[in-house]
Amino acid sequence: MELMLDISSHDLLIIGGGGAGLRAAIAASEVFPNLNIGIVSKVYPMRSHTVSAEGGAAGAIRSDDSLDEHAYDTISGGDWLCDQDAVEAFVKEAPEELLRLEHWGCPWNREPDGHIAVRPFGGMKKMRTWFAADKTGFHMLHTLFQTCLKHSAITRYDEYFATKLLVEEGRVQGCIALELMSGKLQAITAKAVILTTGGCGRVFRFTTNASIKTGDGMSLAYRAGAPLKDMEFIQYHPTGLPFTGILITEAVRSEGGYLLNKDGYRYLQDYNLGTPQPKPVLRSMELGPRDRLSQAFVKEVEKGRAVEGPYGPVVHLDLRHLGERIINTKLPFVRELCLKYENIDPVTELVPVRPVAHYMMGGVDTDINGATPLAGLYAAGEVACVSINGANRLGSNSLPELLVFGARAGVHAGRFALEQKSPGRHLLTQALDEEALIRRQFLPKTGRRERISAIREQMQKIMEDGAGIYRSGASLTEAAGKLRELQERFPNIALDDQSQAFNTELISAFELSSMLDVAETMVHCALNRCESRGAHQRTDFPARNDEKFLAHSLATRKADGTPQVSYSPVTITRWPPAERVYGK
Amino acid sequence: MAIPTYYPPRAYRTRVSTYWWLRSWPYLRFILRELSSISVAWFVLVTLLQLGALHRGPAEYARFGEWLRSPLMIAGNAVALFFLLFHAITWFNLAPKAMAVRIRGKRVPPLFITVPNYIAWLAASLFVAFVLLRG
Amino acid sequence: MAETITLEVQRYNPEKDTEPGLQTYEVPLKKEWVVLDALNYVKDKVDGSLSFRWSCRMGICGSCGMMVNGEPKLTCATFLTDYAPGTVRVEPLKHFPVLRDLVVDITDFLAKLSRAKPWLIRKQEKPLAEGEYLQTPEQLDAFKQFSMCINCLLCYAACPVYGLDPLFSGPAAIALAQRYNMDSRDQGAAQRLDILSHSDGIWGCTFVGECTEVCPKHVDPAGAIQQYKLTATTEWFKSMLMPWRGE
Amino acid sequence: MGKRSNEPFLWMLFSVGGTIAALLLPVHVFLFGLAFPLGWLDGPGYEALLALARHPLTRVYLLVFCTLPLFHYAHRFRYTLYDGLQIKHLNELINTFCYGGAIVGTAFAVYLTWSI
Ligand SMILES: Cc1cc2nc3c(=O)[nH]c(=O)nc-3n(C[C@H](O)[C@H](O)[C@H](O)COP(=O)(O)OP(=O)(O)OC[C@H]3O[C@@H](n4cnc5c(N)ncnc54)[C@H](O)[C@@H]3O)c2cc1C
Ligand code: SF4
Ligand code: F3S
Ligand code: FES
Repeated sequence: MELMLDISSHDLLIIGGGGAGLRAAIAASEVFPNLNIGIVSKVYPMRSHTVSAEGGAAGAIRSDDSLDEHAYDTISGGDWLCDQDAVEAFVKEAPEELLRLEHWGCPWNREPDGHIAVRPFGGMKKMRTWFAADKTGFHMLHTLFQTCLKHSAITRYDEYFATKLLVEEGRVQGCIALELMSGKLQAITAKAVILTTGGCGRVFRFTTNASIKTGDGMSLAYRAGAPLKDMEFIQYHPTGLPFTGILITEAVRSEGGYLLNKDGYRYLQDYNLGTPQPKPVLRSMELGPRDRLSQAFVKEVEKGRAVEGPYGPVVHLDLRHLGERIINTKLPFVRELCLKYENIDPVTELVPVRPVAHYMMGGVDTDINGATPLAGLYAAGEVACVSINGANRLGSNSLPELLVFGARAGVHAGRFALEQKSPGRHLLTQALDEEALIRRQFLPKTGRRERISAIREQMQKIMEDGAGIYRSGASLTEAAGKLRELQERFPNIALDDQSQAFNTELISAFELSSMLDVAETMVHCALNRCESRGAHQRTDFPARNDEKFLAHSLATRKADGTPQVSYSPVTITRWPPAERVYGK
Repeated sequence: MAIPTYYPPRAYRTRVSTYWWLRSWPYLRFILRELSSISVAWFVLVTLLQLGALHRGPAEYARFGEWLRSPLMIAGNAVALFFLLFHAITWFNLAPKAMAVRIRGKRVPPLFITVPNYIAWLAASLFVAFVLLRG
Repeated sequence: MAETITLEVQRYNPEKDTEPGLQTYEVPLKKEWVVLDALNYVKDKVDGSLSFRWSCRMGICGSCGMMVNGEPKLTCATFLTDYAPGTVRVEPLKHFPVLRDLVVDITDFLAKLSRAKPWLIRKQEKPLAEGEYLQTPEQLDAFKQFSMCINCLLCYAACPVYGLDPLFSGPAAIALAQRYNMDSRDQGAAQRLDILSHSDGIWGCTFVGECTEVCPKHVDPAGAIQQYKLTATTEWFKSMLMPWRGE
Repeated sequence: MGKRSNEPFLWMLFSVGGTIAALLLPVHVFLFGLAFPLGWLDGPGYEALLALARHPLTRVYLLVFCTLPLFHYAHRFRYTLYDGLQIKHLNELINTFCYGGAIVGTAFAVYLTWSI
């Protein structure tokens, strides 16, 4: 295999073509029409993971709602780890952004009189979730992508994989990307870079996340010297299908689905979640909060009362008593998903479910405008941590987040770019170095034995066992050690594929190396946070400790490659920390 | 939106075979449907010849009648009838796809377009038969 | 149920091969496995050099379209058990240039999509402060179906006209143009008409109808195209009868 | 695009012709092509038929019947040749053959329905 090198240059470079990336590109292009913009994406933009979001996007618009209420729901939902100035900006701009998407053609559901319709959503006290049937993310992403097509100042690099950020004179000035189609390396210089590469759910074995969510952007920033914030907070969804990780929505439980253990027993009654009734009761049993349900599952497994499935322990979601008619009218998409992607018919069969990793609250540390501490580098979307999600994200907050902070990052990075001089002279050397490195690291034909999939599977198991729903000092220390071993084994991976055109195995290798970085920061941040807060539950420190840990963790990369964890304060404006109360 | 140039790798292009329509039943059905147009032209031609014969007097017309009775013509017309029925059925069944009729904002169900089509077909056929057989 | 199933996969490496060939793999046969899982099994455990696209594994991102036993399918929604016993033949989507193994070049589609102007066109943009463009559920329903396209391109693989004439705009691009034309908020129908009403546009379609048959999202591109033909014809007559109406 | 193609016009002829062909041709073929020649049914005699053909309404009917379906045929067959035999590059020849045929047929039909 022989790599080639090509160079191009833009004012503003966006890495990631999902919701956040496209929104940033359009914002920059509209505000600064002269700006020359590039978007790099490892998949065609409309394939990005935003496409999978189903439920909806929150933005307060109804007269009985207020921005403060949305802010409070978000902050209490996030267990007071949110930066409140960011939340205030977020709730204010979310409705505007959603409306802007309407003006671009997004097919939001409507009231009979033609106004936007909103629905209730978990953790939100008022109805404020905008939706486009049960394919909200899909419609948002396609609207953004199609709108993007009319902007001639935006150059797309579709199916280019960013492998490295170019940093010179303490400033990020572009990236190196591998063109999948040809195997050619492209050095793309820019006066400012925005990372919008999405989350990293694939670090875990069972996840709702698409195969592309491997934390590449987090690793790119981390290696370039930017800190990763609050990496210990990973949201689990209690009812995912095992093996595929396909999400079974909460609506199933609202309609009256039961969760059963291997004895057919509604085990939630043993976990302080109320007494079983035949009909669903709000805030009790199956309708308890997401994290509590996920935690009960773990306990049930520990007691040996879960069902052993081919892909590990599961419990059963029982819908059979609802009958075919209810399932068809109220939950058609759930039945379709089960039938089409799992070969299970919930009308007659029990559906195996388990908690699955769903969303990354942490990410690249940014301020309210998307700027990271590293000059010239911005981030937005799931890759970033602004932070409005704190220790636990509320459902339907992340789609508006990518619009609001995508747009903010686009405008601010655009303005920054206009103030910069042309890129430095040594970038080309860096590009050549990267080429040599890739060649050395991945492409010799002999003397290597590790398989990518083997290391990946071990990493996922380590993370599940050591840094899952419950963690402890012991489990995390063990995980950290094992991850280090994997980091050391990584250079020995052998690629079956030595060719240039569309070498997806090479991409998998890059992705694995990103995931190892991200996993390490997660484990170290979790180890250092000796308290339980939101999605981070330590069995050895079961209580929240505001005195010591009302703070963001920041992981930076040390010279030896391991993370260094420090803390920065949480911004509190109007809502002092309080008890997180459910269902009152 | 501009797309940067790339080194084009050697992509493999397949050519569609000349007999692509033999590859699957839906394609074959399609080509048969399209070939029904020959039957259309054929019978219009027969009708024109018939009118010509009618124009040129009883003797010519009798000879034309004779020709119609020849086994070859019977066979040809039987085939034509088959294709024309095929044409009519596919035509009426596809009509609702081509016309998205909306009444008060709701799309009219396909049967509401197909059924009147079939009724019209029946009525037209009966009318033609009635006019010709009345005598 | 048998323990394994045979997978016949088309391989093509542009750096080595002059034309594609088939390679056979034995993979475990499991009830919940789709064709994509079998491919991933091969990639992870047997042969890492097998290349294909996938992402969401829930039928929404549109990356995993391939020919399965000769039919265009989303491989993340096609169960192995439907083909057992027997072999499953997996090939790249028909009618597109093959870049590598199961990966095809779709740049042509993206160019066509842009040309169809799939964005909302307004004569006069309304300021955000004035709120949303009102749209009743019925008006939404008028174009909703055409907005469900995931760009998986199964329809292009099914359409013989596209296979024969790569210049043909093709089902999905036209359906998406129609999606905006039918949107009560849009005022750009005239701009799209010029682009689509020519011989490489809607008039290339001979209503084979297979595009609609294979569409996993029930978009009905065949219907969209025929409806567009009707509109284009009406417009043509209007412009012939009333040339002064002008552009 | 500038000048628009005349495809819409041809397509309209195709559609209307197709509908007429679907509505009327089967019964005609059945009666004149099979039932009368085979003696299943008694068709009208020469005089009766001539009288019928001279009726003004019948003239119009025949004119429509013998022209529009020809354009339906021309359009459809043109594409069948393009796609089925992959000879789109010969399109000038095909167009002349198909539409030329339909025009000659139309002229013939006009002459006959007029003069009969
Ligand atoms: C099943 C599911 C349902 C959800 N439902 C909801 C919901 O109802 N409401 C809600 O608010 N949120 C929901 N979420 C969360 C939300 O969808 C995501 O947080 C959000 O879409 C992330 O968008 P993004 O733009 O940050 O990243 P993505 O959409 O993931 O885009 C990432 C982009 O980066 C590119 N990229 C990544 N790495 C590289 C690289 N190395 N080089 C080049 N390009 C790269 C990718 O190609 C892609 O274009 C859901 C999530 C899941 C998994
Ligand atoms: S129209 Fe259907 S088959 Fe074609 S690309 Fe869209 S979703 Fe896929
Ligand atoms: S298959 Fe092709 S010919 Fe038309 S109806 Fe569909 S686009
Ligand atoms: S993997 Fe996304 S559609 Fe199949």
